[in-house]
Amino acid sequence: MALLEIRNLCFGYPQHSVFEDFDFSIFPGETIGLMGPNGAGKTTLLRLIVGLIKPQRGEIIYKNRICREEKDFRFLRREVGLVFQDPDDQLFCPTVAEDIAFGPLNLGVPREKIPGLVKETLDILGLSGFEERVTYRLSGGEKRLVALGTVLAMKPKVLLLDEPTGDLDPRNIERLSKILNKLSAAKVVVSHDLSFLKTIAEKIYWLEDGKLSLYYDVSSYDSSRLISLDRSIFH
Amino acid sequence: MALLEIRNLCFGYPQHSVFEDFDFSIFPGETIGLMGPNGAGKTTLLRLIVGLIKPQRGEIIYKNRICREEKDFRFLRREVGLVFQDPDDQLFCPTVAEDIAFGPLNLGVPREKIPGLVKETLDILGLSGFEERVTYRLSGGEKRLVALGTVLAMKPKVLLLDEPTGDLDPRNIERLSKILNKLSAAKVVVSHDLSFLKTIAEKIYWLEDGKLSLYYDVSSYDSSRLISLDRSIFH
Amino acid sequence: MHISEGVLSAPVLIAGALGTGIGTFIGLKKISVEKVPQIALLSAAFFVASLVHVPLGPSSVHLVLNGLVGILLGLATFPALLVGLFLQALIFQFGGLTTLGVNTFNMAFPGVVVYYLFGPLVRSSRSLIAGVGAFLAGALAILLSGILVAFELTFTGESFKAAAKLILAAHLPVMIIEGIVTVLLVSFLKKVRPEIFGQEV
Amino acid sequence: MKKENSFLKSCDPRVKFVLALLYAIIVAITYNFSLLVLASIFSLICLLLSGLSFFYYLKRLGLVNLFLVFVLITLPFTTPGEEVFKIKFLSASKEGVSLAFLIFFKSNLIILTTTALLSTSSIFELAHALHHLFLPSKLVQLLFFTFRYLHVIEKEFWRLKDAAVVRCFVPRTNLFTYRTMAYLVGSLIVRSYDRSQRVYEAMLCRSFNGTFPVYHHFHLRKKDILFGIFGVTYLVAILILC
Ligand SMILES: Nc1ncnc2c1ncn2[C@@H]1O[C@H](COP(=O)(O)OP(=O)(O)OP(=O)(O)O)[C@@H](O)[C@H]1O
Ligand SMILES: Nc1ncnc2c1ncn2[C@@H]1O[C@H](COP(=O)(O)OP(=O)(O)OP(=O)(O)O)[C@@H](O)[C@H]1O
Ligand SMILES: [Mg+2]
Ligand SMILES: [Mg+2]
Repeated sequence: MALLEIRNLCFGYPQHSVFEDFDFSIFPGETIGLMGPNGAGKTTLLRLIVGLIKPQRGEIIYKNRICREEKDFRFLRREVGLVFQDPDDQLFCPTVAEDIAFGPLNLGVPREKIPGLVKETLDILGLSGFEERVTYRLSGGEKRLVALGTVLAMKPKVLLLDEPTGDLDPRNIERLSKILNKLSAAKVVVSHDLSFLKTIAEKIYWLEDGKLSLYYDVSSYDSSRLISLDRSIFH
Repeated sequence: MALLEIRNLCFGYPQHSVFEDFDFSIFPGETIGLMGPNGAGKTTLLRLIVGLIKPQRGEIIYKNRICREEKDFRFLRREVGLVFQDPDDQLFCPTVAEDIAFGPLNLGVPREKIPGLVKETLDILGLSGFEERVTYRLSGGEKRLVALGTVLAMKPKVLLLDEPTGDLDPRNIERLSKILNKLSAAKVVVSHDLSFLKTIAEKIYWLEDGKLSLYYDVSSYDSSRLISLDRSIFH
Repeated sequence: MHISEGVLSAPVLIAGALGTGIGTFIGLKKISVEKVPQIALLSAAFFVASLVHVPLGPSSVHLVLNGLVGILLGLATFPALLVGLFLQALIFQFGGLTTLGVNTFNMAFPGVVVYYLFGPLVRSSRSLIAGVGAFLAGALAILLSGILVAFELTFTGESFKAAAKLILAAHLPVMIIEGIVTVLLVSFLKKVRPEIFGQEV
Repeated sequence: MKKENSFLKSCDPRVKFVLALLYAIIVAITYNFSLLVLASIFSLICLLLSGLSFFYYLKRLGLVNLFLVFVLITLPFTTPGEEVFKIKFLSASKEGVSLAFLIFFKSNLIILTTTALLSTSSIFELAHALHHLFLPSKLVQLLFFTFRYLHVIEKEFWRLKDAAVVRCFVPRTNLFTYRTMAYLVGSLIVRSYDRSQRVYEAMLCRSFNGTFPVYHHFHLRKKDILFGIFGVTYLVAILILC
């Protein structure tokens, strides 16, 4: 049974429709890649899922609960974490430890458990000992990992990542994909980088004109087909 | 003879050395790609070239003129254009036309020639008719192209681009590489995207630990070597 | 709090415009050309921050932060706030053209006062002293603004006295919150980007 | 982007600004009802010429701020004079009620008219007009930059706020909330500060030498001049007559 499901979703900005009768679902533990041209609505979709913007019609169903009002989404956000495109948007606390503790504190995790949780999260990211570093002065790659950590600390069941490879160099991309592969949460990863998505996702979808089409499926992998697709996006 | 040359450059931020005895040169019309891990100093290098930060030692030589003081760099900046990573930093005027006109007006281009120049620049970018659009309401891809246009309008002899593909989708990247290939200026392009660099650059360098090494050379193209390099960055 | 159009008498409006004019003139002299983007961006940031609603019991108040603006910008506070308030008048109809002088003065003058009184304290390297300085700067700037508004109303006419008292009273809780938020903000900025305080404008 | 579908939208912003200022001053300082009635004729003409919808004005008036409310509810009770009604032991005077009404009337007239005159130009055009009206160029530059980056910074702020919301932040009256707010605003300030340095560098890279070049120039047309003369004459006339 789907963990998170979107049914008949309709959404548009004033004078500009983005989704019409859009359907989507994700199962526990599954990783889905999402590609598509600029302005296709990938970021919009992730923001709709966590209820930062509300659909004009249609349903977002998490664990069989239809989410409509802000209070439904508050429940959903405890278990569905969104990592923003720009880590600077996500990291607003002075130190790494405070930033990672922010989510768990909001969830009501007791204060004495926080330092352990922060340490555990940093260990997963390979950033042990970063607790007291000033977030703002971290390097681009470190910021991205910490941004992921702020969400991981909330132990999400579903992780939504918006272009996590941004300005990362190949080494940092590989590091990120290793971390992501270790996580058991279901994931939706938006990226323009096909080779990165292939290292983490079981299925990659293409979003365009408000429609989703399967672009690559690890279970029915057919290299000749993939190469032709690879090319086609450069024409 | 080199158009722009860097000799024995030494530069460091407080408590952190970036370049030591660094050399680099670019010839008229040449396009150089520059890759390297996060924090290697790619952005720092471009900022050094246009004199936004001054080296602790060493020389930046443009057209045989050694640039040391601000007034030397003023001369250099008339012909060496830097396109920033974030287009919002670069587009500070209200409308597209004003933004593109800003540089030429500073260079003393006569007023009656400006509208023609703006139009010509927009035509090159495939953005004809965008004159009166408000810059902050453009889409991400359009912003990037206009940011490039603001520098192109100054008819630079050397163009420095800092991660121009940012969050662009494959289609926009292709559009950008077509535009760049049409330009006759020498170019230094910083990017993490090897396949993009291959479409525009004759030589691709790898910058790490303050050292530059040749990474890919179109004239001595050897596919087996490239593939092994390609792989190596994923390990 | 922005005074609306059509309330104050002509002498008060003229005095406010004069005060702001002089402050802006001096402030602009202190801003070199390369500082213009910096003042403008900070002014925009404070504009956005002033739209932030901070919960206070069942209701909410919005931040003013003229104390912190004063501490950061010194005399440049006048032009920075003048521009911000002019935009607020055009975009939201808060305040207006005739009250622009008075409203700017009410916010900027306390900012400058606080800059001279507590600037050195806030810039101190000892966090306790900086904290106390920041609280006083944030709170006092609001108190002074409130007193100026009340004074201007009373000067306009005796019958405005009750409104003046009410408005002054409304400033008191804001004062406490501004004090607290200014302390937290100063400690954040000192940790993250101490250079911001290094600049003398 | 410029829709010149009404007289005021195509009118020279310099003329509009001068008229708006003159109008606001005259109405603000008067206590004379008949002058206000004559002034409202001018307002009506502006509203009709503006081409803005009725709802647009309604929204603007809806923003009448807390300040006016404070003044309006106290004035009837604090102005001495003939009693008209009484709430418990507070008695409202006729003079007080009429003063409150006068202020309400003045305030709204000014809001409506300045909206009609100024909202029909973009803020960039107005800033440009101010440049021609002999405001110091540094102040105009400040206005330009502030407005240009207002949107960037506002979006930045909403994204930061979203980041807090996504991590289950719910504002309440407690220190944790105030601290979070301070962090959000602090992040905004730091980022604006750093951006200002990049923007200045971008200007340098485009050979900025201290003076901002002006791209567009306004052209006063006959109808702008006529409108300006009509407006000034009318406003001065009612000021002298009343
Ligand atoms: N706040 C907004 N108001 C109006 N339109 C918006 C807003 N945000 C996005 N849009 C528009 O909605 C469309 C979808 O935007 P979205 O950011 O979701 O695209 P995206 O797929 O994430 O693109 P990218 O690859 O560039 O990140 C775009 O056309 C965009 O211009
Ligand atoms: N203003 C600064 N003050 C101190 N250190 C800095 C400053 N700017 C950059 N650095 C440091 O200098 C090094 C080089 O930074 P630079 O931005 O040039 O790297 P980069 O190669 O452009 O990296 P990326 O691929 O992430 O853009 C980094 O370690 C960075 O942390
Ligand atoms: Mg997006
Ligand atoms: Mg860089």
